[in-house]
Amino acid sequence: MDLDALMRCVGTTSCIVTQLTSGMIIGMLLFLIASGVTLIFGVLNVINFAHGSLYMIGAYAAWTFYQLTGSYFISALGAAVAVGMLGVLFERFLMSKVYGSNVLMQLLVCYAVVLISDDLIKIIWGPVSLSMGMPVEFRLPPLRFFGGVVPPFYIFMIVAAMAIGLLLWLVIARTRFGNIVRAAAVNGPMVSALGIRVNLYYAAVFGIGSALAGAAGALAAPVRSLTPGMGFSILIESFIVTVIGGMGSIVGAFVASIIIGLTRSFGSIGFPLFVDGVMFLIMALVLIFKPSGLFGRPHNK
Amino acid sequence: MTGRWRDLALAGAGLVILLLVPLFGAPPAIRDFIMFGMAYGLLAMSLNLLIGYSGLVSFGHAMFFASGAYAFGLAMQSGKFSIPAAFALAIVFTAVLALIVGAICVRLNEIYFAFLTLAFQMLFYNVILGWVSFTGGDQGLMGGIPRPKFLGIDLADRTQLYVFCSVAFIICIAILRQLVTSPFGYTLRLIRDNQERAAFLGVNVPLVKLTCFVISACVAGVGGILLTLFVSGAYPNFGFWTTSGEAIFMILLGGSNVFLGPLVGTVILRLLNDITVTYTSHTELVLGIVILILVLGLRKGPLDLIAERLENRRQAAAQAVRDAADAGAADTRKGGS
Amino acid sequence: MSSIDSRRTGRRQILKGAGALATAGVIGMPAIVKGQSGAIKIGVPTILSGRVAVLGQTSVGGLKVVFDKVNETGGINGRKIELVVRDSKGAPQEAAKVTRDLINNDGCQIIIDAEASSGAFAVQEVIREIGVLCIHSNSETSSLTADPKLHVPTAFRTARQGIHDAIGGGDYAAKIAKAKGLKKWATCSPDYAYGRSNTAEFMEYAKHFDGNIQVVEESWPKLFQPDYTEVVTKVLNAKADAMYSALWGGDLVAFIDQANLYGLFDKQASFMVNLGDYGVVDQVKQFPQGVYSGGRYNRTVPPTKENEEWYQNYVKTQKHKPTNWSWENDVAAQMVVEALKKTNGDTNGKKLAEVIKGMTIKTQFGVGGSVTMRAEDNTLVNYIIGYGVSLSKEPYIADFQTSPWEPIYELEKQWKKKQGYAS
Amino acid sequence: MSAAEILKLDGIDVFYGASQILFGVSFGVEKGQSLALLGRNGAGKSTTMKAIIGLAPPKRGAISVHGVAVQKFTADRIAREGIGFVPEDRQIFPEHSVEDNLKIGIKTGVGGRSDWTLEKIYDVFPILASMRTRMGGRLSGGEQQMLTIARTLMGNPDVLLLDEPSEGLAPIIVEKIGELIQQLRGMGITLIVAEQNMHFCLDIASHVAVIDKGHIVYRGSIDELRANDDVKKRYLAV
Repeated sequence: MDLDALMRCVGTTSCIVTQLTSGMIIGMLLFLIASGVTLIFGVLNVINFAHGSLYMIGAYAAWTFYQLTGSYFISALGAAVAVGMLGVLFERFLMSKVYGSNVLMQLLVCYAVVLISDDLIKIIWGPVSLSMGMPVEFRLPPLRFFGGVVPPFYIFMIVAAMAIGLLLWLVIARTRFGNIVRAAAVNGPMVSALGIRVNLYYAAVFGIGSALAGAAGALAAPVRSLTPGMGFSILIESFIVTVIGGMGSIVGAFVASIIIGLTRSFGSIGFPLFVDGVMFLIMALVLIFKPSGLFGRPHNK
Repeated sequence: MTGRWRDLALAGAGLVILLLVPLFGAPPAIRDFIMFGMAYGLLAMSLNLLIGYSGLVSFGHAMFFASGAYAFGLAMQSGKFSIPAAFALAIVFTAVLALIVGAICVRLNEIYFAFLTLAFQMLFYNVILGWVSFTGGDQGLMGGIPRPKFLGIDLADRTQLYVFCSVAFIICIAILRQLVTSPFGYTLRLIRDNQERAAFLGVNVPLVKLTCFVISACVAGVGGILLTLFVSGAYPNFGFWTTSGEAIFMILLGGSNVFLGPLVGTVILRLLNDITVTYTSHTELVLGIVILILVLGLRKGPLDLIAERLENRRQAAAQAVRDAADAGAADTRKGGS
Repeated sequence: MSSIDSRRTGRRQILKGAGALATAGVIGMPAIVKGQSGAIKIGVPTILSGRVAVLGQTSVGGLKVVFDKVNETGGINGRKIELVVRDSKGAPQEAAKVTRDLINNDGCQIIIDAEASSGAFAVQEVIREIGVLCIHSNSETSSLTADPKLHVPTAFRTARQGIHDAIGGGDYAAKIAKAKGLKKWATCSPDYAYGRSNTAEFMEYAKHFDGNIQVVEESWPKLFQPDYTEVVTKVLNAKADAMYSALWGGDLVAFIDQANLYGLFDKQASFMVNLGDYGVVDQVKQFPQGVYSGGRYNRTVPPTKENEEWYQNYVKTQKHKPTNWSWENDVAAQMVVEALKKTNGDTNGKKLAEVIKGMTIKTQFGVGGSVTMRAEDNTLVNYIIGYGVSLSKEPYIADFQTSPWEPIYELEKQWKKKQGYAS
Repeated sequence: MSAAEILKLDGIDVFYGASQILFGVSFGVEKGQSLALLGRNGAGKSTTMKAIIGLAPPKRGAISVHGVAVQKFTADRIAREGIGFVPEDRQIFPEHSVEDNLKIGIKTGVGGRSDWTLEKIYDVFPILASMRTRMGGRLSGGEQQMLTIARTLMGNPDVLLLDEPSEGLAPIIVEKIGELIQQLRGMGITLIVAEQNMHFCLDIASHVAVIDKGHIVYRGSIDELRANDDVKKRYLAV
């Protein structure tokens, strides 16, 4: 415990700015992944335990596209689309077979997919960790605000994640597609009985959720090392976020991501050894006092 | 012979079979396999008391596996306890831990229960990792677990250890069996199938759930103790969420509706693991594909499938009888109108 | 969840379960292979899956280079050496189980333990019980062989030992610190046993050699933590003169990539013990210039013909670049081969241990071309330790300074006393 | 029977799990007809309706719409063949506004027909027009029933299945719903109404089928039923 250090940090603007942005960086990437988990859960009522693998595949795909095209933006887009399509296949051929069966069956299918994709990554890209490196566009000196330091790429990352989140929210809240998706989340058979190909919507939602994970992977690729199994820790954190925010709530995922991001950034100064513990503690407290999460509706099933 | 005595007799027979294994000169590798399987088997069997019999899907069961292992290992390393005393101490510690965690968790339903147990497990795991001076952190309890003789039993001897593990294992299985066939077991299933109805019938649902949770945790703790004795150490990943995950897979691979299903699942998973590890370096790929085939092909544990087939056949026969009676009734009805 | 009423699970199901159990056990158990006079089997528990699969891959590479050569030239007294490699997936209890199986089931007579530290401690306990020859080739945690309580007569270590690196590194760091006036230090190391003990020992000896050094900030990212942003900014906020880091592998790559964004390496001197290893240097895209980089494995250290040939041969036969783990395993394999030659192929653990104790072999990885298995604690000594300055291009390291072993021996003795390992 | 039957069930058996609910159910409706499917609670009315729309697919037997065999189709495909389904217990989307509920139902009918628009719906259901932004969950039972019917009409069905439209509603509302159904019938929509309440159907149905324990036990015109006290007493508890 080093609460003095925390107080000292809170006393200087430079430290506050730096840690705030670093919290946002951690949080926004987490938000992209968690929003996919929460979207898929909200609509399909399945927990995609393989979401971390989609993130990993997104990062590797972006790496490969970057090697081929040399353009980061094309690579990121390509990775998101590719992982989105992979998600559709995953949903159609595997997950849709276990809809309605108990959560443990879904868990098992996802676990199998996690194992298979980890090994395939190892076979295709090798066991040695890879790194994409900073795209040329972002090889700029860090910016300074009020004495704090913020790298340009991270600004791009935060803005991109927020923009994607906003777009997702608009699509879900304001379009016919979103209208139907929200209806399918409540009562899929009824939507189907109205003549709507609800399976396509399920697949699309899974695809979008996967694309979000792919995009997160692509955004992470320039700054994180790519290894088989890299989706592991991010999966657990995105679950913490999903649970705290409320299963099915995109707004909740956003808020919870920021909470976790700030816990990590300020916690690393104030209580570096208990950061993980504190995250789980927050999760446990939320579950104890408001099981449906900060923004979730009670889940009746 | 009543059901209870029959079960006890079967447990005795099981023990005899287990004890015959080394007598018939089975190689140490088979003995090792069985001991490893017994430790994980207890983890899976006890978890199924929650999942299969009570409908409590816990993602955090490995916490008690680890608490048994660590409490026992630390007690032995302190040098102040005999093996039976440390054994008892570990179980009591696990029970107290389960009582606290369970009291908080059992109020929640379904997925929230699962996530809360997961959160507690990760807290516990982080304590083990972080409290380096006490638990050895990520390197686990180093230097081996001392096994002083007690009552003339020397657990440093592999055969005696095997016998000891077999006895502990069979006792735990027998206890679980008694439990699920007792009125308490019926209450558990009543809660699993319809919680409201159980409450309406005057069952103190949280109390029954908590009792079940604690008992199940203790059995998992024994599993942890056996593993500690086997590998002569305790490691943080005993309590990591992947271990809980593995236990769940064992249950599903075997079947959750047949009493010994999780045990069969344990054997399947261990065999899958051992065989793939022996013949390929791509264990994950092979294991993943096998799981997919099992889940999407069979859609349930093999033992559940067998049990269900039998049940269906029985019902079909009964249905045929009913159909015949119905046909007769319909004929009379037609004549009447 | 419930599809059938469990009341029906009667005796039949139980019997069926037991039957299935028994059958599965018998069919599935791979055939038992007795140790025969054919090949000499060497079991290798290691990590082949997950995030550190590269550890297993490059360890096995180091072993193969040696054993393939021995087999090509007729083996040991005509007997070939056969490697049996098993994946423990990084779980210590699996490592213990796998090691037992390798010995009991596959008939391996020797174990080369290429596990990471926690696995190595588990393997050590198995060896204590069974008593075959075991060489720990990857675990650097000092206590494994330094702590007499953990001592197992037939277990040895060819991996680096943390305390050696710390003394050599501390000496080097102190010299630089004195020259450049680096007083305020920050540390950034992975939060697990290796990271903690390594960092504590390094800073202890840096302070020992330069009394002006003080640690003003410590950060402990989790092992395999994906994001180091908060750690980087924390170090940045500390405004230290220098930083020490024991991060390694992919973690180090990610840390450097993320630290570059903040220009961390321009703001302070940095000492990174695990930087100069292939696998790291190849992956970091903007490799920092001028960082003080510890010696792991580099084709130019030592800059001899043997080393370059070894490197070329390794890449050619194994299709990947060697790492620090490769040379540690290469030495383990050579020691085993030498010992087997001396025992005439007898694989008895005690006999092999007797000849390995104190054995010196010729290798370019040693200072002056040889390394020795110190008899008193079964630990490898006289291997090359040192620091250099990183270059952003091949050979990635310049000005490599090899630490002399005399002060290391001296300080190691004191350290052992302080730890209660020696009187 | 006659080739003009727009919807035809031919000997369908439906199971829920291992238990059989429908036993060889057969009947049909011609274009413009309105058929009341009468039976006691639990007789199999709802299951029949669900079987038609594909939510409870039959294990044996055939269902045809416009002569197309649909018994293997999914619900959405059957809906697109021209079947509109109004479920019992009014499954509106509670957190969608009235208008959003209606919009989800938008679909062209068979042959690209789009007779029903939002304007027309609001014309026929003025009460919905006045609460178009209100959340579905905040409507009264009768309003929800209207909304469900309107939502299904948005899909321009050829045959409208109404499952227990009068269930759980106050008599005065039931009367209103009855009038509405009359109005729809006047527009020439083919109807199947599943009901326990025979009196509710007397005014709106032209034909009737009576179901009991999963078997069709009576078929005829509504006038024939009126005259058949035996059937009424035995199966309809009148």
